[in-house]
Amino acid sequence: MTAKNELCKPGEYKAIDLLAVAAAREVNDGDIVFAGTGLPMLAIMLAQLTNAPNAVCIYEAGSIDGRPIDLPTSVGDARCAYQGSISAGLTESFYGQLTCGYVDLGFLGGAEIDKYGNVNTTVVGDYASPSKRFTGSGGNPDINSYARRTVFIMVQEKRRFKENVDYITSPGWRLKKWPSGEWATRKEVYGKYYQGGPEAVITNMGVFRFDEEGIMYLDTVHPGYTAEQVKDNCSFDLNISRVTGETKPPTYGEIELLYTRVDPEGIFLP
Amino acid sequence: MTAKNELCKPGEYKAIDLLAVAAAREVNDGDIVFAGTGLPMLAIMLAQLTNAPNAVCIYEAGSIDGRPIDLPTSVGDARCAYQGSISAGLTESFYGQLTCGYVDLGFLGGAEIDKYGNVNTTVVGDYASPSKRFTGSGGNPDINSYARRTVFIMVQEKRRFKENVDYITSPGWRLKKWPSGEWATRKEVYGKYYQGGPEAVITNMGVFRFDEEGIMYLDTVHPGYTAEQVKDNCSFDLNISRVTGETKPPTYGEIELLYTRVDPEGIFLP
Amino acid sequence: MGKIQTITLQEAAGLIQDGDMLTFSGFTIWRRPMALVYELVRQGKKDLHLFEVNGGTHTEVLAGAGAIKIWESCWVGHELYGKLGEGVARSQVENTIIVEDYSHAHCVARLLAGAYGLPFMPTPLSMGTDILNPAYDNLKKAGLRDGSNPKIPKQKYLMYEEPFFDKGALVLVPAVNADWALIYASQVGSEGTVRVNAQTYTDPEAIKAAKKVIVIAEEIVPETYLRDDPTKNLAAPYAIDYIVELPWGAHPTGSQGYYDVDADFIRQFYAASKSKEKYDEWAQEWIFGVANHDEYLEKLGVSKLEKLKANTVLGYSTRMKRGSR
Amino acid sequence: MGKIQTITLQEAAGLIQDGDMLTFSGFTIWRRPMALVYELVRQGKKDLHLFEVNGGTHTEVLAGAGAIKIWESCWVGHELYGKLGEGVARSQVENTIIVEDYSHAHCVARLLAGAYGLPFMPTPLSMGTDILNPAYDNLKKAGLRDGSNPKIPKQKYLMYEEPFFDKGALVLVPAVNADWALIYASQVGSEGTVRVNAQTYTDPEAIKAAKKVIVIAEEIVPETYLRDDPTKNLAAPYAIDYIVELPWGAHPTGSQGYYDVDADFIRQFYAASKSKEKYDEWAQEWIFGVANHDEYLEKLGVSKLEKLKANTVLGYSTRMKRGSR
Repeated sequence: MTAKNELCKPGEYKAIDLLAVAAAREVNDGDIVFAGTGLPMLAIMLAQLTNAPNAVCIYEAGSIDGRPIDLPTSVGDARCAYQGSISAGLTESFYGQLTCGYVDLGFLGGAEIDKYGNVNTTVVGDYASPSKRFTGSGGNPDINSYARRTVFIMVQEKRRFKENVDYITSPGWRLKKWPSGEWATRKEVYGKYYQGGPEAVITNMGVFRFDEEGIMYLDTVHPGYTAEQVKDNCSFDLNISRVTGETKPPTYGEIELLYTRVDPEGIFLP
Repeated sequence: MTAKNELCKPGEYKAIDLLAVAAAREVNDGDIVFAGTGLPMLAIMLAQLTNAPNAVCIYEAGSIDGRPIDLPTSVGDARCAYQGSISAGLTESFYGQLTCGYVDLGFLGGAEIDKYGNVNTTVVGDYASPSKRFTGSGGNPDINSYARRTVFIMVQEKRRFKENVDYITSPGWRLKKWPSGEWATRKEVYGKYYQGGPEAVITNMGVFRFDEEGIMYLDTVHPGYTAEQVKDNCSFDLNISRVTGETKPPTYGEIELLYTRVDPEGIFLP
Repeated sequence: MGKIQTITLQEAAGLIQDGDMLTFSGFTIWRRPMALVYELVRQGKKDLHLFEVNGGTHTEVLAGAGAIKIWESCWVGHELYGKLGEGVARSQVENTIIVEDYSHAHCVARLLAGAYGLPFMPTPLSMGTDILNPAYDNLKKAGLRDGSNPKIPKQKYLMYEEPFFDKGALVLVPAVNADWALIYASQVGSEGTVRVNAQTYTDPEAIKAAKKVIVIAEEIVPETYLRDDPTKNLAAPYAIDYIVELPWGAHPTGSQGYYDVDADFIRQFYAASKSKEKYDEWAQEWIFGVANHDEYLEKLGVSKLEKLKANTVLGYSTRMKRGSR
Repeated sequence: MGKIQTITLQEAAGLIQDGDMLTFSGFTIWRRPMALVYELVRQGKKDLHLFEVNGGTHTEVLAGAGAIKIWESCWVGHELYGKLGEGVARSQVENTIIVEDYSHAHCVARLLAGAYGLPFMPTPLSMGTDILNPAYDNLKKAGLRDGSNPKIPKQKYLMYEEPFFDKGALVLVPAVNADWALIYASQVGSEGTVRVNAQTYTDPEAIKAAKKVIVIAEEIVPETYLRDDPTKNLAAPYAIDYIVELPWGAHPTGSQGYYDVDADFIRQFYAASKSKEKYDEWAQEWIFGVANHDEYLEKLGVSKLEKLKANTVLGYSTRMKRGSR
């Protein structure tokens, strides 16, 4: 019999499992987390069962500190509100919770990201005549604007890790000062409204963080990959000089929780 | 036996009864009424039992369309919320109902009034060194700003009907344009936010309305008084040229409702 | 405002004029007034101006039908069951609709301002993003910010520095006051009090901000039942203009306490939404091919509806297969 | 924010420092944290800066004790049971406190801005009144709008013309973020979820806007009971810092579902509040003359408390004589 806190060996877990586990580990106990639809939900629920039992979750559609017993598939899902502390609406979640200042951690996804952590979920190509449109911003930029830390969960592909995103949907560490449009640091743009910003990006290949200049670097590489391979899957010149080692694989206990408690129905985990 | 719709004779009702009845008659059926504490509550409840069965009442503390079975003594009273359509708070009543634009009629009291319908409930004397302080504005000026019509219920005294009030707490028909302080009409001050303004003042001696210039005139005189007597109880030169006659006294039915249904406990009606 | 009228679905859709500005209840694929949206397509409405805090399946039904002229929002898709709003995306790429992008919180702020009778709301969110890029103001580019249309503000937003605390610039976004709020609600009292279960989304704000309000209600219930607990209600009777009683009126979107999202139906619609031809086939089958809502429900069938039905304690379906296990 | 601590009334009052800015739950004579206010007087707090959406009996207890330095609000009195705030009025006339007058809606707007993390809220209400007379800005006259105190905005208000719809000027009022919200709530869950019955007044906004929050709870109840219906709760556990469980903690103000306003008690206090000497006698009897809240309740006596107790269905007392009949 294997101990629950023992680490899985290569081949004993899927890429998505590690994605969820690595993301869950970014949650500090007691964090007030504002989570988006999809993998962020999986990660916060796992965190609550492991390293962050006192973390609470706010869902955009108005569920405050819900305690779902069935995995929600959308932040609007009735499942989010089960045993919630407050059930209200979006005015409460954005104004009454987010800009009110309660949120420690934003847990988000994204289609494309640049080295400053700017995320695009709006269009491919020139906005005036795009070649493709994504879903649009949703609450991604809002949560990312005001959480004290933001973690992105993304798929690692060369075309998704770009030198410049076609459209800055969600704010990273270098932004535009509107209406003039000059580039500025996030602190300059947000001034006294500055709360923090992107802290980590978790992909299927590694964990990325941001340096003092707000530039992304590779922190840990997932087992089975090399730093060079990760760099090859970025369009920008990824800094791999600060890699601290290999990402800790999931434990048997974490995998068990993921498949039996968090997503027993196989909604996100195939 | 007297018919319920027969008018009371002098001596068969008190001054406060007529005040309540005359005020109730200002309510149109279907009006959405925002009512202050005290006699306005009595009047709206009577109106709902007589001429305005479909009038609904909003109370400042957050009761929307309550149907009290016991007379509330304050707009914060739990009695206001009984069988309410919505029970919420002040953000709802001021923003979600009043500036949202639902309110037809503001039903208010006041300590002092001038000929333009400006009401003072703040101080006597110079604001910088007042000789007396009243309660302060409360929601009086807010309700009066945005209701399409406002009715004031007041005690008739020479010192209360003034040429100029010491402090404009609640806005009448001639106001100050701040920060400059120049006098202007209510329409100029409110611009596109203009909704209406003071329509009537009901006292223990008569019913007053406002002319095209926003100046108060006597409309009807309560039985037992003359127009001259009312004029003598005003500090300003009251226009009594437009008096249309005597205020209709209460009916036996109205008095019965007042004492048996509206205020059976004798809270406002001794 | 005024006396509430109980009308039919056909009458309700008939009130909407080509070119009107609409907003909706719900959130992505929850509590959308789908039956009314189908009827708008059936009646061939055109040139609609949509303001939505977020879009969803209903948006795509209208987009596919070519009924939308202006779409102001932040998001459109079908959650897990269709990752893009293909109809809106195609129309934007083909330049057949005007898309005006805001952030989700900006949209909430705009609707809240409209609800509160204010010309704007401030927000410090989503600063520094291309959402605020003046070159990307599509209504301005289309020449529609000249003040001639009172529903289109003269500016998309304004950066404003306040003098109270010198905190620096934040965003002011203009109010939205649509001609119509098309609302799906779970319960409406016999006199018109409105209640929904679980999260309220931006339903109260949509009701308050619109000039006229049509509610498609799952059921009409005794008014006193709703008034026994006024803390749980959304809107007073005088906030509503028209009511249509229509069980399953939100299908295929979900209605907490009544039924869950019909994932398969939305997946199929999503697949169809990827081309004009397939959309038309789909619409032929599910919109034009059924005479009315009753026929639509018959076509769905009892066994499907029973699977979607919510567990009365949990508020969502426990009989529906959701994942791969 | 952070882990909630359950503390005593004495400890709670001990957290408040002279000069701190306070705001309160409740409305005039309903749901005020009276026991805590008494304890503040017992501990001799001074120079308090009060921001109140509206004042009431608790304000007058503090005013009579000379504990208030700045009072920003719109109203003070005891409703039917005492028509003026005599203590505040006397202090203003004698120029021993600084009064800053706003309208009721302005106060709500200021607290809402504070709650929402905004520097200001717009409102079109109470324009043209002397509330906006720049000569009547008492904090400015006292030299306190120089920006040195972050809790005092540099301007009392601003008339602002927006560029979106050209609707003309409306009022912007600055946010309030007090050091402390002193809240009386009917129920607090074992993990900290807060619920009140009936109207919420501005309790949620007061909680959100303050830097730290102390809740005096009528009773602590199982957390799951409150979470069975999250639509009825006011605040999540992380919004609260300290809890004191204290039955009858709002007396003589009323608490819906628990007890009604003690009209006689307030009438007597109101009579006493008309002079410094009488106030001191009253305080000697009811504040300094009782060692703690238990002694205060004993002094009130069972028969009084039983009369005030709310009917459990109606939420207010049906045994109390309210009028002359």
